[in-house]
Amino acid sequence: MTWDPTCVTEELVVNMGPQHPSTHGVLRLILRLDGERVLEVRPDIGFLHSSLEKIAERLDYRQYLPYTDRYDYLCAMANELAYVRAVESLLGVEPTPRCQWIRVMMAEMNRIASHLVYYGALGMDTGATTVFLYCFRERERILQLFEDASGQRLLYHYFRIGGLRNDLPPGFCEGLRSFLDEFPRRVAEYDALLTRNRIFRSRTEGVGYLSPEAALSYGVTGPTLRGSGVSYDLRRAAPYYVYPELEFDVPTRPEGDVMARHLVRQEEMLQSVHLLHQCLDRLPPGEINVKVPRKLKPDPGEIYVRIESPRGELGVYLISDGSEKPYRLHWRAPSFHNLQAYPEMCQGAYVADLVAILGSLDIILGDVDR
Amino acid sequence: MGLRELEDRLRQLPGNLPRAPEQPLRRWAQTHHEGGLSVAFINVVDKVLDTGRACSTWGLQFGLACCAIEMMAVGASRYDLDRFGVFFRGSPRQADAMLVAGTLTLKMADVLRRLYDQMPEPRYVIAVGNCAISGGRFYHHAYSVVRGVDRVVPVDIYVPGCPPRPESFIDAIRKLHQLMRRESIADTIGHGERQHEDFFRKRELP
Amino acid sequence: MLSFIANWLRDLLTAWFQAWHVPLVFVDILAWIVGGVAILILVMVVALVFIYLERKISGYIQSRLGPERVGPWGIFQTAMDALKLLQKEDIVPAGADKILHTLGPIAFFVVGLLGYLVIPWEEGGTIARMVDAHVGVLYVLAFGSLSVIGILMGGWGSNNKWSLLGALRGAAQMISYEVPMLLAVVCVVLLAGSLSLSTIVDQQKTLGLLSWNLWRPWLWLPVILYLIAATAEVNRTPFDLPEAESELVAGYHTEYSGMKFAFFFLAEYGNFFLVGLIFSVLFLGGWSSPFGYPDPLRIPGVIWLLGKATVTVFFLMWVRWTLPRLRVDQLMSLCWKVLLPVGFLSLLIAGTAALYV
Amino acid sequence: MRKRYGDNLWDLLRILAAGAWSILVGLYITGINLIRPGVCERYPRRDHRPDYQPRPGYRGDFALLSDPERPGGLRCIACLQCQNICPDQCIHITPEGKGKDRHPVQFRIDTGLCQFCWLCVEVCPVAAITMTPDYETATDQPQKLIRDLDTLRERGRNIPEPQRVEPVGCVADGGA
Repeated sequence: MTWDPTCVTEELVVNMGPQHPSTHGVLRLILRLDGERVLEVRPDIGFLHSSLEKIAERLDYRQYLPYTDRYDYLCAMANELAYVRAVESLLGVEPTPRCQWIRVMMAEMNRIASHLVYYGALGMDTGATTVFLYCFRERERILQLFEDASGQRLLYHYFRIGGLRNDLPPGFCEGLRSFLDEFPRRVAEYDALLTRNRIFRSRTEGVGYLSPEAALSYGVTGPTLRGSGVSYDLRRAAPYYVYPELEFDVPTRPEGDVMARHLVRQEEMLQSVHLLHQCLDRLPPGEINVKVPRKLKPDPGEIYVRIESPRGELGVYLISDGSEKPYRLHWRAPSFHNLQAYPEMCQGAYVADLVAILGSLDIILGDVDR
Repeated sequence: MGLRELEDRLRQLPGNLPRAPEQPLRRWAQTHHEGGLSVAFINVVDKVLDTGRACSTWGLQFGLACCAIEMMAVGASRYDLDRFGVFFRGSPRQADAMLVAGTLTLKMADVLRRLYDQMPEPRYVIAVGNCAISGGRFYHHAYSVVRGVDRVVPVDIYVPGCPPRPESFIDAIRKLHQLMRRESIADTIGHGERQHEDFFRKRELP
Repeated sequence: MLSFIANWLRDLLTAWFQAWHVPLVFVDILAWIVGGVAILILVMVVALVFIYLERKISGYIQSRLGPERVGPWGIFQTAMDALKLLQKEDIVPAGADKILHTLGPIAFFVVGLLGYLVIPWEEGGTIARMVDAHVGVLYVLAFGSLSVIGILMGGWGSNNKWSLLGALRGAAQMISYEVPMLLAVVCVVLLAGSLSLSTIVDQQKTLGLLSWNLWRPWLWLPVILYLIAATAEVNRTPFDLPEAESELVAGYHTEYSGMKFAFFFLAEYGNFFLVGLIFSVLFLGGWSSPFGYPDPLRIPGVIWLLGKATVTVFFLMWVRWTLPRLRVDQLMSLCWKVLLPVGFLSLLIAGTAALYV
Repeated sequence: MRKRYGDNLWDLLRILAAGAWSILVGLYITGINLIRPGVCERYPRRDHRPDYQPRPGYRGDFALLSDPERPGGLRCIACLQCQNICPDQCIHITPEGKGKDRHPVQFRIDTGLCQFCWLCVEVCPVAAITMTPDYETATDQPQKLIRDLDTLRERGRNIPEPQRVEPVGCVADGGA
């Protein structure tokens, strides 16, 4: 057979999303493919832009609180925590110790729940469907506890400015303890089923490399940054509430690939279990609510409050003009910044890697688009 | 294009255009065979085909926002939609019911419409959660959210909740099955597009 | 049992045809038609049953329940799925090649059926007996590799980029994995000294369970090789790249709706079961009873064969719901860098064994 | 530079063996889950697992608590606080009467608009409005999602006390 000079190869431009089984919501990726190789990825965002920041300017501080849940719906407690902390700092209110402990507990539980969704979704993206269902099985137990406490399964609206909706219900701590006792065993199971699996390892090791310098310059935070070897965790770097009193590790991996980020998240789940054990052991009695005025009118000023959400540095920038409504509210969205590094990670990847890398970023489109 | 214009445009998409109900099969049966036996035959066929549809409803995986997470939870071990013969397909060509779970923004609206158009008849839409029903919490405040997916596609079942419990999800699917069992093949065959007001007048939940 | 029915039918027909002075050639033709229809029905039923089993087994593995609402334990679920797919609108996308789009699923389905013709259902119970006597193994492999044409037609004809990617992946994968599969089968053929599937079964029937090919150490490599290659041939996880749901929406059948999709779906499970059947023929003693020959339990051979194939299929389903998916380059390097050398090695071992054991 | 597998024979064999072992471990895990009892709740079957019901505090459909001694038979004093705080503006009340006799003649809640945030229940000074753990509310007509006064009254008739989660805390040594 001779080489036919009229036969040329063509680049294929494919539109991945906004409805695609593994874009984790409504992200659109414009791919330029050379066969199975990816030449260029361009994310197109904004399909879930629900004007959450503008809404804050139309509602008063208390009314906006339920909207924070809808912002990054996998870790509603973390969003509430960030917003409530911002408003309380503006008001100059300090929550009671018990309230602080419970808030930390809730945030950590939500971290586990969120990471479980990540874990399952990455399994799903690489083709291991079963892990996804196992993760959701364990996640249901956390959701049940959340439902006991707050009356909702996903979007809790549990925190209030100056306190909480209610104290922990009876049976909550027992339920949590039994979950915590069992959970590490389950993590070991996922570890053996997915992480140690040779196929999964070959799918993830050395794929989607992100150098620490690039990560820092893109403003990547959270487990994605720690997977690149930068030990930066706001619970350690800028501790809030009771985190200084708790002992935990900040898991870091130097490899910077999908597997490193995966292992960081897996280790973080176990660290959260460790933190929750400490919280349960040291939960103080007492009041949960501080008296706040009926009409919230913080003094004019601005504040930036940041916490470590499961996805990274979640910041709230709040300006008050002295009225009942915020003058401006801005979310520093971790997923948005993490997604910026995505095209760089996809250099020379295959189509299949694309999905795995996106899974390892653990983006939430509600967080990206706001 | 301003918000008003865009919304008006969405309202005029073919999903909401009135169209006379066609029943070619039943009309044929009534005119050519003097009713009676052939209508009875159509009724039996209806029963069989309705059972087929109602027992196997494949959903289109169309998660938009928070409700999509609950949708995954319904498919997962504790609730298990597969018990009802529902499982999710990635391609709209193989789906029967589109479960619109989450906030539909203006940017996403024509994608939703296109996906709906890609689904083969007979097709159904379930609006899951208040964002999909009416825009929900964004109805009064947001500038970028479609106030209800029924402005873009005809909706069969509305599931209120923010997000709805997985049980109410399953409840919605069972109600959709009830609707399917009330349908007649004479209603569905020959329709390029169902008109949804007429459609609802024909069959209602008890 | 099968041959009993067949012989009875043949005798009856022969008697009638002789009475009516019809050339006896027509008896054979009629028998072929009956056999073909029987196979068609069998494949349809088997595919439906195995889709149901797959959903049930995956359900239990994932601590769910699987279908349970249609009929007792949901056994009519897949029948209902078929009933529903029958009444769905059949969409041919704009810009699609209409002929290829229609022919794709049909080709895939028909090619899947043809493999069943040479399976020895029980002693002397092969439909295409003459084919099997000469080139049974070759025939199965040849038609197994033809099924890629259906996938390619469907994927190319859909005018969809995901379908195209899926189809090309499928072509590359199925053609590559033919080679290790062939090597694995050739090892068995070397030892049996025959290309006939019936003969291969005959050699494993004497001592029942003990005389299965599975227990011969020099055939262990081919067993593994065959299982891997066959999984890749029927596009199942970890080799389900052509229809990788998380990457290519639904792969080569992204654009298919209604009955055409059902054909793809049915043929996929038909092929899957065929793989189980051939595995049990080659390594598990086919229709022969595991308790010796003749069967002390007097269970018809076809039941044993179906049972053995079901066990194989169950194992492959279990694998499917455990493992993640390979990537394209890994798939290829696994085939050409690992399986191929291992295949030659096993050929060497089997050849040596054939000489000296 | 990372090593690719296949670089040398010994590595290749080791990786193959480890890979095969990891696959066997995976099969073992899915195998034991195959045998383990499932966690499915089989929702419409109420007999199967009675505790599938939502927890008492679940924020489901609305109800207005009744008080036979007041005009209109409701606790509600139509103070419009819930209407004002509702971020979704899904509550519409038409009040009637003055002073102690003030009561709603129309009370509409659009559950197709509400985000079930519980703010209206919290703000109510007489604990008249509440949410029930009622969730089977899917319907085929959006109009049916609007709850009017009669529906709300009917729903609240069976609820004797306002459903508030009791503040029973668990503490480090005592409750936990």
